[in-house]
Amino acid sequence: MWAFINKLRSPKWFYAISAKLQPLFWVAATLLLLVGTVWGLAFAPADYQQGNSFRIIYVHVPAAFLAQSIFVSMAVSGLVFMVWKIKVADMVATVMAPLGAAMTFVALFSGAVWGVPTWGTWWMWDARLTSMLILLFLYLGVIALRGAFSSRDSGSRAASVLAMVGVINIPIIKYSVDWWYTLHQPATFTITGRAAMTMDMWAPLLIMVLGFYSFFIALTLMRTRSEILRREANKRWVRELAEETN
Amino acid sequence: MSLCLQARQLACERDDRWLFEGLDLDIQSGEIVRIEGPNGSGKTTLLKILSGQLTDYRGELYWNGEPMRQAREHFLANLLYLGHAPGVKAGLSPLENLAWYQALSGEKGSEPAREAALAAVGLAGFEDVPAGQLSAGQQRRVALARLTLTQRALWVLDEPFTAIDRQGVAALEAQLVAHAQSGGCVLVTTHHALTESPVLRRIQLG
Amino acid sequence: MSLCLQARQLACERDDRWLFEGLDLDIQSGEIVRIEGPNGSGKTTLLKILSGQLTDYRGELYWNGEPMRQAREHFLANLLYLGHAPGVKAGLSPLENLAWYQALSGEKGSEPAREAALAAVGLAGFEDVPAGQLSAGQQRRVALARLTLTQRALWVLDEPFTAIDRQGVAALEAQLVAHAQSGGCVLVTTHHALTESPVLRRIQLG
Amino acid sequence: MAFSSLNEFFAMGGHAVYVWAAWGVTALLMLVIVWHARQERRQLLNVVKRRARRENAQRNAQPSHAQPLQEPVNSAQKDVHHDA
Amino acid sequence: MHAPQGGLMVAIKATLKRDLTLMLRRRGEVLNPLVFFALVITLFPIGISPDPELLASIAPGLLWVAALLAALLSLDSLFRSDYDDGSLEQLLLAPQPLAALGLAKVAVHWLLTGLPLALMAPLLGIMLSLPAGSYAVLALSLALGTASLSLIGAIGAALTVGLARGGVLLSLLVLPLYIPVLIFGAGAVQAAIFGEGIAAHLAILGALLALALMLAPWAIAASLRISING
Amino acid sequence: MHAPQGGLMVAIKATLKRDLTLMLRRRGEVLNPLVFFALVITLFPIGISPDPELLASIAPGLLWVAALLAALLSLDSLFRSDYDDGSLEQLLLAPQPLAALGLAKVAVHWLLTGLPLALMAPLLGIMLSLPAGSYAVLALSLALGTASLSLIGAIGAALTVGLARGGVLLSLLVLPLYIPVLIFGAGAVQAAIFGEGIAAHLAILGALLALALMLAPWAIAASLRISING
Ligand code: HEM
Ligand SMILES: Nc1ncnc2c1ncn2[C@@H]1O[C@H](COP(=O)(O)OP(=O)(O)OP(=O)(O)O)[C@@H](O)[C@H]1O
Ligand SMILES: Nc1ncnc2c1ncn2[C@@H]1O[C@H](COP(=O)(O)OP(=O)(O)OP(=O)(O)O)[C@@H](O)[C@H]1O
Ligand SMILES: [Mg+2]
Ligand SMILES: [Mg+2]
Repeated sequence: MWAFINKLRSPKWFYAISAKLQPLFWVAATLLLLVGTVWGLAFAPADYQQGNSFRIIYVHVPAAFLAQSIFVSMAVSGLVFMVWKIKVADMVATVMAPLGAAMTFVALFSGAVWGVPTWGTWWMWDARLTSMLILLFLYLGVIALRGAFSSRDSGSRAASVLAMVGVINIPIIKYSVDWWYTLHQPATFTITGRAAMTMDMWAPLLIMVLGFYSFFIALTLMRTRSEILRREANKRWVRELAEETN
Repeated sequence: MSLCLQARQLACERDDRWLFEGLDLDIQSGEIVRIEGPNGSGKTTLLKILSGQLTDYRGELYWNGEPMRQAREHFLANLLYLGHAPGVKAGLSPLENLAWYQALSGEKGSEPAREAALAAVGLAGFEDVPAGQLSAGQQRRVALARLTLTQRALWVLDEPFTAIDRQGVAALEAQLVAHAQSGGCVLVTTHHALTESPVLRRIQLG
Repeated sequence: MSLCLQARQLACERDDRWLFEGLDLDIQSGEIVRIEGPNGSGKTTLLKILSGQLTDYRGELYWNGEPMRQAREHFLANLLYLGHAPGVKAGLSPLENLAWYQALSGEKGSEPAREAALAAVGLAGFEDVPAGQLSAGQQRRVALARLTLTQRALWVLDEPFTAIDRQGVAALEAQLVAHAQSGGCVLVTTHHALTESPVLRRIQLG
Repeated sequence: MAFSSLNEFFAMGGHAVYVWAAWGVTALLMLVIVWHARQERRQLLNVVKRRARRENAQRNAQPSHAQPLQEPVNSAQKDVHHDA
Repeated sequence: MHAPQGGLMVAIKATLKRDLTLMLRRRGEVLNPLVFFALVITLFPIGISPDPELLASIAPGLLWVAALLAALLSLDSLFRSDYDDGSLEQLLLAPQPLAALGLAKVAVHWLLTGLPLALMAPLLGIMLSLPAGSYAVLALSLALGTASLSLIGAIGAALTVGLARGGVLLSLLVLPLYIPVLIFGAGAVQAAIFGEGIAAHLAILGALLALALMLAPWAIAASLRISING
Repeated sequence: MHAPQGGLMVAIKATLKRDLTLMLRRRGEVLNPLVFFALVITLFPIGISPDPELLASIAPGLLWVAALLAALLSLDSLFRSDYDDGSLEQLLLAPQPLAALGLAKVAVHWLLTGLPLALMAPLLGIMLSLPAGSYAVLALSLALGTASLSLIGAIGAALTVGLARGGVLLSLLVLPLYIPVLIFGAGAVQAAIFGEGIAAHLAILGALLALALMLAPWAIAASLRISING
């Protein structure tokens, strides 16, 4: 365990190991997303209530899952960075934030679009929708705070603190929003309270979820490598690497 | 009293440029160490690192032989730092400013002592004027009154002579020498010419 | 070119205390006038009054014989004022800072001229670094580059040597003398010792 | 296959606007993200290479010791940094 | 010896460019008022009630008040950083009419705050179930109105720039002056919802803007001089 | 050579006294959030509609949102002036636990902002025709809630103190974190209006405050250290 942490301290080691892992995840992501897309769009049966608009689920749910997972990963990376001073952890957190915000946006957008045929409105102040919107603001806050510092080190540490404070608050926000909604009116639409899905509908969803996660890992590896290049540009090993690739 | 601040293999990088690298420092009781160098050579940065405000550096710091991490509390109890900004609250009078600084180190202090310290820096008569209405030099003198008032062994002073008039500079210089001779130590940057003294040592940056 | 700034019976009161009273001043082409006095004697206040920033005073100001009210526009076109704060925008690069100052006086200026001015104050290589990331002395040097860049006859400089290193001080002093000798005039406060020169005149406050 | 013809597939049982809008935006965004990541990597590699080449040249010109760099690398970095 | 030069256009252009550069360099700055706007709009349903009908009935007012607050808060920094680093002193000593240079700064502020707020408002209108047919009027009234707000607010910003904590004092000075703009702005949107004519409202907003454009620059210049004297 | 001294109580007391003196010396400062609160509450009837019934139904939410915004805006200056004049550096270098000194500053902020807001809210409630019987709950929920708001907000203030234009960024950072407090605070008032039990709401507000009291001081101290670092 300690040996592993010590290895993580070295961006060079991460650069090398991620070079091997990255293609694996890109292949997995491409395959899963392709299969999931074809299956979900063309082969899964239409929903007996919602008809074909139901196919939005295959982008909506994976994006919503990812949006939440990424914030937690970001906070964990921030903690690792603050406690063990592992720079790679901070680089990972840096590159994850925009992807997390993008996934939150996708979940919001696809949900809003889906709302029109099912609920007859783009938006309603439902508990889950509201907490997703707040998650988007938390992401924007972390990104803006990091960018606002002129010293990279300070920006990193500030963003880590904010991500950790935010992640403590996410369950509180979720809980309070649930409570608030049920306070005022009974749940008109519950997202979960529907008949269990058939296998035909469920399998492509699982595949899409796995595909999104692979995509997330692959992209994070790739952009972390870029971030390493950016931050270590004047290290000897980077220069040697540049000369090799010449 | 005897104390010592050591730095080993200190290095600091800004904008892909090493301000200093492999710097070894030993600062002992009885010394005035003057950091020299042209503008932008990293004097302020070095002082901030040594006083524990910047953490973005490489190398090790030791206080009386202990690593700084463990000795930090003890180190802070002995440190008096004056930076580019004087740390004088514009809305408070010089007396109130000093009272807060004394309390920060856990002492209550006494009003006459504070008045005496202000008189010593030439601010007699300005004790109760809001500091914001003092001139640039007078504001810095309020900060300098802390040197007389609080008993700290290690003084870290970044350009303490800024905006101080000629008599003030001479008096302050004498105070630094006296502090060193009574066993304290002083770390100072300034572009003023200081008079030679056996306790003065120079370190060149840049 | 020949110009003259006159003050007649200037008086300024702060906190029931006269900083100066009945002050008569004549500043002519070819002169460096140094305002002297201990901290809090009113040097900054005098410079601000003379450059038209403070209006809370008694007495009269004349520019080339005309009362200042009427001559203000012409006066401003010939004035270069540098105060305690350098007026350098932290978010802009030194080049961009200078470009704005040039444009303020209605000239477009040219990039090579600005680069040359920066090089002259020792900032070659820092042209594109955000000014906020420069050291205290380097930021003041950006402001001082305006002396080379903009052609103004009357320089009013409040402690221009603050934070400037030794070589910098010598160069700046030479520049002031050169400006006076070529027919400009300089009004300056500083606690630094200036080398004697036939063009240097002193005015004592406080 | 849930659709009997291509037209039917595109029509999505009357919900075409919604389904294709949601999927389209998602796909577009993911493609842009990938494109940006590749672009970023290529640009950074270029910067590193250019810098190495320049330093080599300098080292050859004055073998004593390499000059500290004050290069536009910084601003280029900043620009890339805040995208996305 | 220099005679006063023309070159006013050069100075104005350079000031516009400088302020735009400064704001755009920190991309966050431009987004901040927008995000604040969105956040405040989110607070209302949470604090009041998520009921779409109730929200729709109060949406025009909420949107206008929130946009007004967003514009107001961004004002504090209009002259402050210039004051802190001494650039404002230099601006005042420039041989150019101060009113014109001040106007250039206000123009940049509106371009990067008021206009984006106006463009974003319809989106938030959807979230508050604002009735259809009033979206264009919402954006238009905000675009016109925020220009007046920037001009009036800049007077307050200039007056408070020398004070340590201008923020809340600024609100106090400026909010009462904002009320006419708010009345006709929110009124325009409500008129559009009820299908009444909106021309009168928009005409009055335009007249307010014209008045502000004529008078505010002089007030701004005078206030800046007072603050520097300070 | 000095060993670290105790005297923490001396330092805390002196910090409390200093901050109180500073705030009270400019009497305006203490009034500013109150006036902002009152002004925002006046804007709503103007922007929305003067109908008392409509206003009464949205009053708890409006009052809570406006108080929250007033508290938020006053936060920006919590550490800023200390940062600007170098006192913050000195606070960090004091041989005392920074978390405790930070907490003292937050306490003063609440005492001079949150508490007066809570006391003033019932008055504004009358203007919005808030139903009788909920006034005490309004004040109590605000007093409890604003304490959490001050603590959470201070983290944001500490994070942004070194940045040129912290103001709006600060809102972005802390408003999302304020939402639970808003929900339970406004909820308590609404429950009181509908005659439901309010104990649960107030208990949760108390729990949030306890959590904030435990965690926020450390986060504030860490954030201040980061900000000083540049
Ligand atoms: C802007 C609007 C919407 C947002 C922000 C949103 C948000 C979310 C979130 C955050 C999740 C993940 C929940 C979890 O992690 O357990 C989710 C899941 C889901 N959403 Fe949405 N949603 C929106 C609209 C809709 C609409 C209109 C529908 C269809 C009627 C829908 C159907 C679903 C379903 C079926 C799931 C998966 C079930 C589950 O895992 O609980 N959503 N949504
Ligand atoms: N805004 C103000 N309000 C009231 N009094 C002031 C104000 N500014 C300065 N003073 C007073 O005026 C006197 C002169 O101040 P000034 O800044 O002109 O001094 P100075 O000669 O420039 O000093 P230094 O050498 O320290 O810069 C000081 O004693 C100060 O108390
Ligand atoms: N926050 C910062 N971010 C990036 N670079 C910085 C920062 N602060 C300082 N620097 C750089 O570090 C170098 C040294 O700055 P420092 O302030 O230590 O110089 P100094 O020796 O104190 O100079 P002076 O004599 O002008 O006070 C400068 O060249 C500056 O560009
Ligand atoms: Mg320095
Ligand atoms: Mg002065």
